[in-house]
This record gives sequence, C-alpha cells and structure tokens, in this order.
Amino acid sequence: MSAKKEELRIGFYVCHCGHNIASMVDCVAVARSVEKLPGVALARDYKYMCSDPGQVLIQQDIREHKLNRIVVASCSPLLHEHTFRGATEAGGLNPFYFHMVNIREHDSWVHTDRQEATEKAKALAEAAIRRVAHHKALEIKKVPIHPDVLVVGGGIAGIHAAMTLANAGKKVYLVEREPSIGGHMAKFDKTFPTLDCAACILTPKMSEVGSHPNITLWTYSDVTKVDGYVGNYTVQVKRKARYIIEDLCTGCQDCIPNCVFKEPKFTDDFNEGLGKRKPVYIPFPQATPQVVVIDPEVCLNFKRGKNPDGSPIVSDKCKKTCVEACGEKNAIDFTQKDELKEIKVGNIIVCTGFKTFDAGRVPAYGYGTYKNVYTSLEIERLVNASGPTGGEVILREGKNPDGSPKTPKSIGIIHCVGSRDKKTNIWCSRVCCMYSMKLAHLLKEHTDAELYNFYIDMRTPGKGYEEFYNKLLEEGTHFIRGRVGEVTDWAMTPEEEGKLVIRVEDTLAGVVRRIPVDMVVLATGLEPQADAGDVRRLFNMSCGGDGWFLERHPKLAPVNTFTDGVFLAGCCQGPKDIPDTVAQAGAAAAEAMVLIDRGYVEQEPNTAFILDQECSGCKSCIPLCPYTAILFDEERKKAYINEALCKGCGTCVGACPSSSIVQNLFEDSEIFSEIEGVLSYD
Amino acid sequence: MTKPWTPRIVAFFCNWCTYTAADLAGVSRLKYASNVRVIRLMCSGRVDPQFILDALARGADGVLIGGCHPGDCHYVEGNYKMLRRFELLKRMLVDFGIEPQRVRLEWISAAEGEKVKTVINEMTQQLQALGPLGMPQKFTAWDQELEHLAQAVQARDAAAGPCPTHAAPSPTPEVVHV
Amino acid sequence: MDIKRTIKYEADRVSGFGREVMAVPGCEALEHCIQCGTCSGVCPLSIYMDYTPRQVMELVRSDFKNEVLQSHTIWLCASCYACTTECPRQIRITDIMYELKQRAIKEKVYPKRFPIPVLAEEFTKMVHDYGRISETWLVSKMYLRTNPVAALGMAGLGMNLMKTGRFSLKQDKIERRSELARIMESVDQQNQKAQA
Amino acid sequence: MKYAYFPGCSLKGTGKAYEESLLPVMKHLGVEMQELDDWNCCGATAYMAVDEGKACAAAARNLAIAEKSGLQQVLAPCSACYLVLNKTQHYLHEYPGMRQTVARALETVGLRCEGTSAVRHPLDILLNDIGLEAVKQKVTRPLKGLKVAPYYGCQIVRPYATFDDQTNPTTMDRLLEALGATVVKWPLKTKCCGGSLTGTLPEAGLRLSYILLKEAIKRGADVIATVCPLCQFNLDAYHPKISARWEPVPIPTVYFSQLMGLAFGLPDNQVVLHRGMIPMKPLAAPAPAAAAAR
Repeated sequence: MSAKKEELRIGFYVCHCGHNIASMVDCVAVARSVEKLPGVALARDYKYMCSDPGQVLIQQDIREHKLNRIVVASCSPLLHEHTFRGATEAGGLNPFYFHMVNIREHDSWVHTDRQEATEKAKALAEAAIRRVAHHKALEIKKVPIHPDVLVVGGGIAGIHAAMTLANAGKKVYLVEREPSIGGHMAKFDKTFPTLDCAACILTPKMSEVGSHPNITLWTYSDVTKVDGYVGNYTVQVKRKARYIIEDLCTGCQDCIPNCVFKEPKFTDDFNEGLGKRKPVYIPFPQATPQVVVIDPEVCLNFKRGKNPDGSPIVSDKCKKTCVEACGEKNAIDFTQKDELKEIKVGNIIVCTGFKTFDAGRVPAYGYGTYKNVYTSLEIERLVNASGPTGGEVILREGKNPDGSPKTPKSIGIIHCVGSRDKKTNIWCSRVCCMYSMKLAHLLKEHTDAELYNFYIDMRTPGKGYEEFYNKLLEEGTHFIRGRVGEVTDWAMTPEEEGKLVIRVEDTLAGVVRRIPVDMVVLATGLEPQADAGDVRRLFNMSCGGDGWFLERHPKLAPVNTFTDGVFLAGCCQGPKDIPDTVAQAGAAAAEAMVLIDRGYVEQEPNTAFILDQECSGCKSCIPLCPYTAILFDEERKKAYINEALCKGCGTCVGACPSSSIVQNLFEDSEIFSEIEGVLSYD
Repeated sequence: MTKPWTPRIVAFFCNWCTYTAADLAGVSRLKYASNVRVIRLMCSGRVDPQFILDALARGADGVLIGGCHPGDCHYVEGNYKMLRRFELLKRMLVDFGIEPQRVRLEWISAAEGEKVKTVINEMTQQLQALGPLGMPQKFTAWDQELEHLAQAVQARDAAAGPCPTHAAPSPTPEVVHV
Repeated sequence: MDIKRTIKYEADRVSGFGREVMAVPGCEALEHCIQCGTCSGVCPLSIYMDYTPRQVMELVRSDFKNEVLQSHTIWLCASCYACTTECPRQIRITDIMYELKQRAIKEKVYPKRFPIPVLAEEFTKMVHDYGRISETWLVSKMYLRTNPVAALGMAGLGMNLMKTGRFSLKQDKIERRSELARIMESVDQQNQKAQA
Repeated sequence: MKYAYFPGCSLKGTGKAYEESLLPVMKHLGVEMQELDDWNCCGATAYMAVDEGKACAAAARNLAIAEKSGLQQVLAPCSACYLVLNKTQHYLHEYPGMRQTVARALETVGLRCEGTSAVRHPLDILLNDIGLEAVKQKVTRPLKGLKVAPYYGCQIVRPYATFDDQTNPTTMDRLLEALGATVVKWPLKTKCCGGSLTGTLPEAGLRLSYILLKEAIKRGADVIATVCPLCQFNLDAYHPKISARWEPVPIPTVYFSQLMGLAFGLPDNQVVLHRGMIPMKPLAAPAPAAAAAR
C-alpha cells in the first residue's frame, strides 16, 4: 500500500461542548498535550465541534495542512461519529481515517475532579492518536431495502402506522394477536379530554385498514421468527386456526344464534369478564375483520383432546348447527390448522402495547374479595353502550328491595393502583389521572352518584387536560389527596353498614377519614405485556429495567431502537395517551419511509476477512459464527468469509489461534495501540 | 507531584449494551471513579485474551469486560463465547500469580447505567485493596535479575577457565519466580 | 377565642436533623417519601395523633426536630408495621418511629408521667438487671411511676389473672446475668467511642 | 425433627397457656423442642425504643446460644420474639456497622453469632415442615361446627415473615380447617390489637381490642384463635374494662395450639382452656366412631 510511505499528519480537535466538557476537562491542556505526540500535525480546541463552523474547520485543515488522519474528542461516537466522518469525507479524506474519543459521557459528565478528568481525556486522546495511525481506507457498502413493512400489533398505534405507510403507497403487513384489531382503545367508551366517543373515531380507521389495498391484515396471528437485518428481514408469522375460512366468511354472524349453546356462557375477554359469549363469537360488533372465531377450548366439536401435532381432535358429538346456518358460504372449517407464513420486509414497526396492572396484587384494596371493587377497564365496559349491560351502571353485588340490580349512590375512584409503588411498578402510568376523571364524569352522568377521587398527585400535563380537571371540580366531584390505605367491609358507624369503607388520610386537611361507598374503582396502571421479554428477543430490541422497550435515544431517537430497521410506537415503549401514541406511530412510519425512499442502507464496513496465507485450516472459527458466514474451502483447506453475511461482531477474530482473521475497523493492531495509549499516563 | 496511587482499569465494552450503558451513566450524570479507560468493541466476543494480557502487561491493574446479558447479545451469542474464554483465561492468570479479581466480566444492558457506576466503583475499591499489579516494573526487575544471573555465570565460567568439552551443568537457579 | 401563631421560621429548624435520622440503619428510604399518606391511612392509631405519621415524616425530613420529638405520635405507635408493609416507597416508618423514640428518651423531652417511655425504660432496666421480664412487676412499676391512682383500677385485672393462674410475682431471671451485662457494657463503650 | 425453642418471657408469665398447650401438641406430632440454654428476653418492642444497638446485641446473644447448640432452627412462638429475632438477623446481614458492634460485644463473653440460624414460627413449621396431612392424621375430635375467627395480629407477618402473605395470611386458616373447624372470614386478621397501649393508653389501645371482639361476634365467630401472647392477653384479660367502656363483647380468645390440643383429644391439663377468662362453649359430642378410636 502506498499509504505506508505517506507521512502521518493527524489533526486533533477537542470540543468544549459549551460547558459540558470544558467545565470538567481542561480542553486547552488536552490539545497542548496531544500536540506533542508523534504524527500530530495540529491540535485545536473548539467550542462546538459538531456545529457547522466546527465541521468546516476540519475540512479546511485537511486541505490547508495536508492532514491525513482526524481525531475528534467530544461526545459519544453513537451520537456524532457519523457527523465527523461526513466532515472528514467532505474534506477529501476517506471517512474511516477518522476516530472519535468520548470525553463527555465517559469523562466530563461522570467525574468530579477536574485534574483527573483532564488526565483521563489526555490518555483517551493519546489512545485514539495511536489507533488512527493504523486506520485504513474502507468503503461503505450499500444494501438495498425491501420496500415492504411489517407492523406488529393492531392497536391504535399499529393502525395509524399501517395507514400512514399504506397511504404513502407502501405495502404493509399488519399482524395482530387477537381476532380483531382495535386494541385497548376499542374497549373505551369515551376519550379524554374531549369526551369524543372512542368507537366513533376508531372504527372508521379500523375498517379502512381492513379494506386498504396496500395492507395485508393478519389477525389472530403471532410473529414467531425474525431473521436478517435492516432492509432485509425474513419474518415467520403463525396464523392461528380460527376454524373459519376468512375469505369465505361474510360476517353475517348467522352461526352465532344457531350455535348449540342456547345461552352465552363463556368468559368474554373483550368485556373484561363482565359479559359472556358462545364458543363461536365475534369479539365486538365493529370487529375488524368482520370474521367470527371458534374457541376450540369450549366448542363441543373439539371436546375430544388433541392430535399428536397439538391440534384439537374434531368430534362428531355436536350437531354442527353453525355449519348448517352458514349454508353454502361454507366458511366453517373444523379441520383448519395453524399456518406458517413467511414474508420479506425491509422495516418493522413494533406496537405491541401494554397490559393493565393486576389489581389483585394490592390485597389491601380488596379486588377479588369484594365484588363491588372494579378495575377501571371494567368500568369502561360498564359505561359503554355496547358493553355487557348496555351502558347501565349496576353493581355486581346487592339488589334493590324489588329484586332489581342496584346502582351505586357513592363511588370512590382510587388512583395510582400498582403505579408509583416500589413494591409493584415504580413509574407513573401517565394516563390514570386523566382517565379516572373521565370515568368520574361518565359515572356521574350515568348514576348521579357522589364521586370521590383519591389521588397522590394530580397530573394533567396535556392540551386541554387541566381544563378538564376544572370541569370535574365544577361538577362537584370530590378530590381527596391521599393514597388509600385500605378498602374493607367492616362498619364502625350505622351509615357504614353494608358499604365498602375507604380509609384514607386526607393529606390536605391533615385528617384520617373513613368514607363509605357502594362502588370502588381501581385506576390500575399500565405495565409491559407479559411476553415483552420474548418479543424483545424476537426483534433484537432492548428493554429498560422496568420492562418497557428501550428507544435508541430518549429525546433524539424516540421511535428508533438499537436495531436498525426496527421501530417502536405506542405504549410498548412506555405509558402514553392516545394523542402521543398516534404521534409516535406517525413518526415511526416516517422513519421507515426514510429508509424505503432512500432505497438502500449503508453498512459499517466492520466485516471480517481471512488472511489466506495465515489460515491453518483448524476450523475453530466456523462454529462460532452465528450467521454461518464462515465457510471452508475443502480443497485448499482454508476458511473464508462470505462478506455479505458477516455482521461484524469479531467473535471469530478473537478466537482465531493463528491471528489470521482481521476485522475491519477493529484490527488487532488498532486495538493494541489503543491499549497502549490508554495506559500511557502515570 | 505525589498523587496517591490509584488502580488503572482498562475496560472493553461492547457497542450495543455496555458502551451504551456507560453513555447512559453519563447522560444521567452518575459519578464514578475516573481511573477506568473504555475501549469500544462491537461485541464482547471480539475480546481476544491477548488484549487482556497485553493490558495487564502494559500496566493495567485490572481489566473489565462488559457485554450484553445472556440471551441479549446483538450478535446472538458472542457474549457466551467471551464467557468461555474468560473462564479459561482466569485459570491461566491464577497460574501466573495474578489474582483472579483483577479481571472481571459483567453483563450490563443498555438500560443499566447505574450498574456501570457500581461495577466500576466496586472494582476500583477491590483493586485498591489488592494494590498495584505493576507488571512493567516486574518485567524490568526480571530482566535485571536475568542479566545479573547471566553475568554471574559468565564470570564463573571465566574464572573456571576454558572447559575441555562442555560447560559445567547449570547451577540450581537462585531465584524462582512463582 | 384563643389564637395561636403557627408560622415556622427557618430558625425553628434544627439543621441536619433529617439527614442525621436518615443516616441511621433502617431509616434511609425516608428521602423517597412522596407524602401520599398511606401510612396514616393504614395506621390504626393515627386517629389519636397530633401529627399523622405522614406529617412526622415530612417534619423529620425538614429538620423540625423539636416538633417531632415532642409529638405524641411517636409514643402512640404500637409497632404493628402496617405502614411499613404498605408504604409505596418502602420506607420503614416503624423503625423511624423507634429512632425518634430513642432520641426523645435520650434528650428527655417526652411529657412528664407519660407511661409509654417510662414503660420502655423500666423494661430495659429489668432486662438489664434480670435478663428476663416479669410482666406483672413491670406493669406495677410503670403505674407507680406514672399514675399510682390508676394502679388501683387495675386491681380487678390482677384478681382475674390470679383466678386463671396467670398472676405471678416471682421475678424470673437468667443464670449468666454478668454475661448479658458485659455484652451491654461493650455496646455502650463502642457507642461512646463512636461518638467521641 | 428437632428445634431450638425460644419461649420468651410472656410464655413463662401471662401467656403460659400458650406454652402449656404448644409443647404437648408438638410432642404429639413427634417434634422435639429443646429449650435454649439460659435464654434472655428478646428485647421486644420496648427495647428498640431505647437503644437499637443493645436491643440487637441482647437478641443476638440468643441466636449465638442457638448456633452454639448446633440447632439451626429456632422456634419462637411469641410474635414479638419472632419479629425481634428476625429483625436482628436482618440488621446483622444488612448493616455491617451493626454486625461489627454486636460481634465485638458478644466476643467479650466468648460468643459468636454468624446469623446462620433460621428463626421460625410454629405456624410455619406446622405447615411447611410437618405438613397439614400429618396434622390431620392426629385429629381425633374434629372441631365440627366450631366457628373460629383466625387472628394473626401484626408482628408475625409484618414485616419480615416470608411464610405467609403480609396483608391476607392464610396459614392459620388452613390449619384450623384441617382441625375440622369452620373458618370465619373477616378483614381484621392482621389488624393491631393495641399492643402495650392497652395498658399505657387504654382509651386508644383498648378500642382496637374492642373493635376486634365486636367484629368477630358480628361475623358469627364462637372463638378467636390467636398466635400471640399479647393479643391473647388484650382480647381476654381486658374484657371487663372493655365491657365497662363500650359494651359487653363476650367471646373467648384462645391460642391455636389449644384448639389443636382439643382436636387431638389431649387431656384437659394440656389444653388448659381454664386459663381464659371467657369460657369456651363446649364442643358438640364427638362422633361415636371417633370416640371409639380414642
């Protein structure tokens, strides 16, 4: 290589980052110290290296001072490596003649002694100077992007992301685990703070999804395998048997009244167990797709155990009146099996949502013990006109003297159930204050009951939210600041007889109160889905300590993950309300479109290659590669790497006994010189 | 300047989990000991045992390796590969007379900024208690000893006069390195 | 109408008191208190307190030492640990109450003839002298020191205990009393050394 | 099965009915209990209020004696003793400073406390070591028709016990059901009885006992079963005072071990029901078969 002959002329730049670095690291001293190192042609300190003038400075210096290597000491390379490689390239150098030193996240922000921090910065800079001497010119590979997108989860986030992409002309696969899309939002009656009906704003979007030519909707399906990388994912989807041929079902629902079960008697999950359904059912009237499902756990046709492959055995016990009712549509197929589909996509948007906190985990509130203690989601169904009671708010326990169901005269809504609690979930679930007030308003409207809200702190940060709080205050709802100690059914006074008694400190009044009510509503918080860990692994994402999927950067990359081409939207990333969810879904769709419309992704040229003459043919490396990128040439008894499959982890390089594998950007010589450099201080 | 001795730690962090966690520690303004120097690699699987030996030989008092939690490796299982190498290397270090506490492998996910801080502080404390490893000084001392030895042998040979056939059988070494 | 100024000046605070309490084993989590009132909500005795447990937590954190050590609240705590179990920030409120009781006893700021600290003191003395507690003696001593008249009211209780064979005036003691005394002395010495 | 037995002061005093009934029941189940050599008062709740260092050291002396005896399991039937000994273990593990102080203090008399012994409650042992099946086999006079309100009190489940739920414990419920009794569901299982406040501040303390007695009667209980000598004392011995202040609430409170002795058909002097102030309603006559078996 001719580069070897060339004299080394390194340009070094240390960034003040305003006060972020300069307050803890003496940037001038670092520059002066680096200046003296061999090969360094110039060393500068500058206020903001990532700014335009900072970048232009690099470009000018390259030209004027004939620099051939660039080192910038500033923030994390995960943030600005790209920026400075660009500047290096714009100055006329190969971008990989650049190396970056992290003296902000790894130095000035985490240390408290200016002298020590400065010494550390010097050592890190020296390591980079020594390292960059070994850098080689490399070429960025461009890999084409498959234009189709997979959206996982059909709640409001998934619906919005899919619609955005489809309307832009992209092909979308929308995969939903439940028989219908709609998610939690489909269960809500009204939405805060505008009180517009959830169904009225959601169902049109749902049916649009169902009929959009660019959207392939697969409900009652799970993503089971994901392979590949940004632009080129291969995804396996399991379409669970619903025992209905989707294309043939017209959604007439004639089968349901004709089921041999005259009365619905099985727990209706969509109604939070408050209602009943039959073995053949449609989750809710506006379900999309308008296709029924048969539940093999309870349908008489399947009461015979399982086949060796796990599918249920079809019996002849049942009269199959549903099939009769379906008639020549012939949409019912009891022999249907789970089906595996394989699709190719370039980008994936994960919108797998949340689950509500299990109220039984706070025994002091009596959920499961006292029948008239409800969760907020149960109340959503109870006040909903299409809910199990047709929108009538009646108590589970207790009858009027005439035998009719009782309506509550007093209701206590307990906020923060499971949230802000170290024993359960430490985070604030963000939506509970608002939805509790919404439910208070709706319950008042339905029952005219006396309403009490028990809150720790009232959190109403959103457009029109504080105004909504005001409205509730005007309506006469009581707001008591205090976390409820317990809900019990033992009476101390005559008016407490037969009621649920809430014991709480009214912290603003400074007194302990006992408040008897007919109904208690627990504002359960939001938590990650039970299988979030599996989903995270499936898509190679990270989770925070709390279990929510981790975004790439909390502020600057809120819908990106650490895996390129996998994006997040909605509550799977953390609790949020509908407006924020929709905004995020749009953002994720846009991020995917950026890649699709550009048409290619650039790949870090950090792949490995084998030095043919050094390879001893021991094959140690071959089983180490998780991507089977290492192959063996039997004739020549040498291993070789398929560059297209190599992802650049370097595991084979670390293991090769004859040091005959080289990883670009992470060559042994580069790392050894870095080790030498970081240990160059006293 | 007589600065009190502090241990030097070279850390190899994987790009996806631990390096990101260290960034998070920074963003969260957590404070930890300043004597750690992080070298970024794509995967903990890239850590060649020679890197660790080299770092110790060049004056590090301890080496920390950070990778993704088992099952979370960005490259499927590079961290497992590292774990295997690491266990073997530790045995070898013991034979060299190097305390196994001087090398440490930790799984730190991108979300665990706090763990970066605790691990580094903990390790600093442990190394502080162990004292300097001082390999470069030892190398110098060993070189000197060898030189002395060679000189002594030469001097004796010279004194014994020319040997008719072979040199006398080498005496029992005076210094035995453990 | 009697009126009372309730304003607190900065001079009323004993700077560092909160930090000091939070440095005691078991009391660290107090800094995470969000003043939700769960402790008061579950406390069976909060209804008699001058400050609710939640208010005591805030007063400690804000260095209002005198208010806290003179409050009835710390003596009303029956150590049932309901607050500790339910606290969403896992603050060991019962242990903090113990710490405050200790400080009040050390500084002798509890109300005169107040039976609870007297009971605690007599209890400790009896353990120190004999190694074990004889409840009947203990209670008798407490009444004699606080409210001899009320002791008469307890005569009926004593009669009943006697009837059911549960009344005993024998002072139970351990054999190796000097051993226990040495242990206690050692703790005292260590504490003094630590303070010095 | 052999356990170190830490009776505590109450079981030798006003709570003697607990010891008198527990020892025969355990023996009947084949459990050996060896009283700890020269044990001292655990310190109870009062000592913590005076000096926690000394409280821990005093309690640790007992643990050290247990460790010396070679018995790793310490059975502490009294709730306060159970809590204090457990709390001491926790403090010794969690706080190195405390561990050091205590270790030095014990050293002066040649004792060592490594914190290796487990402090156990009889309910824990009955359910988890012996098992309900073994208990059921010993029942010769099932407590048919006896409605029992199980009262756990505070300190056995809070805050350190791991063998049962802190808010809604069920071990005693299951034990009583195994004895054939009917368990009364009530939400006051773990509410405070007033502790020592019944003596020091009767207006506040006794009211809590009164609420418990009143609610147990209201829910149809014949008897309250307890695990704590102080609870038993408050709910039983203060009856006259409670009746005078509020209303008569005549319901007996006995130790669960007394009900076990009753169901096992042990002689009266091992069931010691006469120690209670409110007499227990006689049980229905035993079924002929069971009587024959005896």
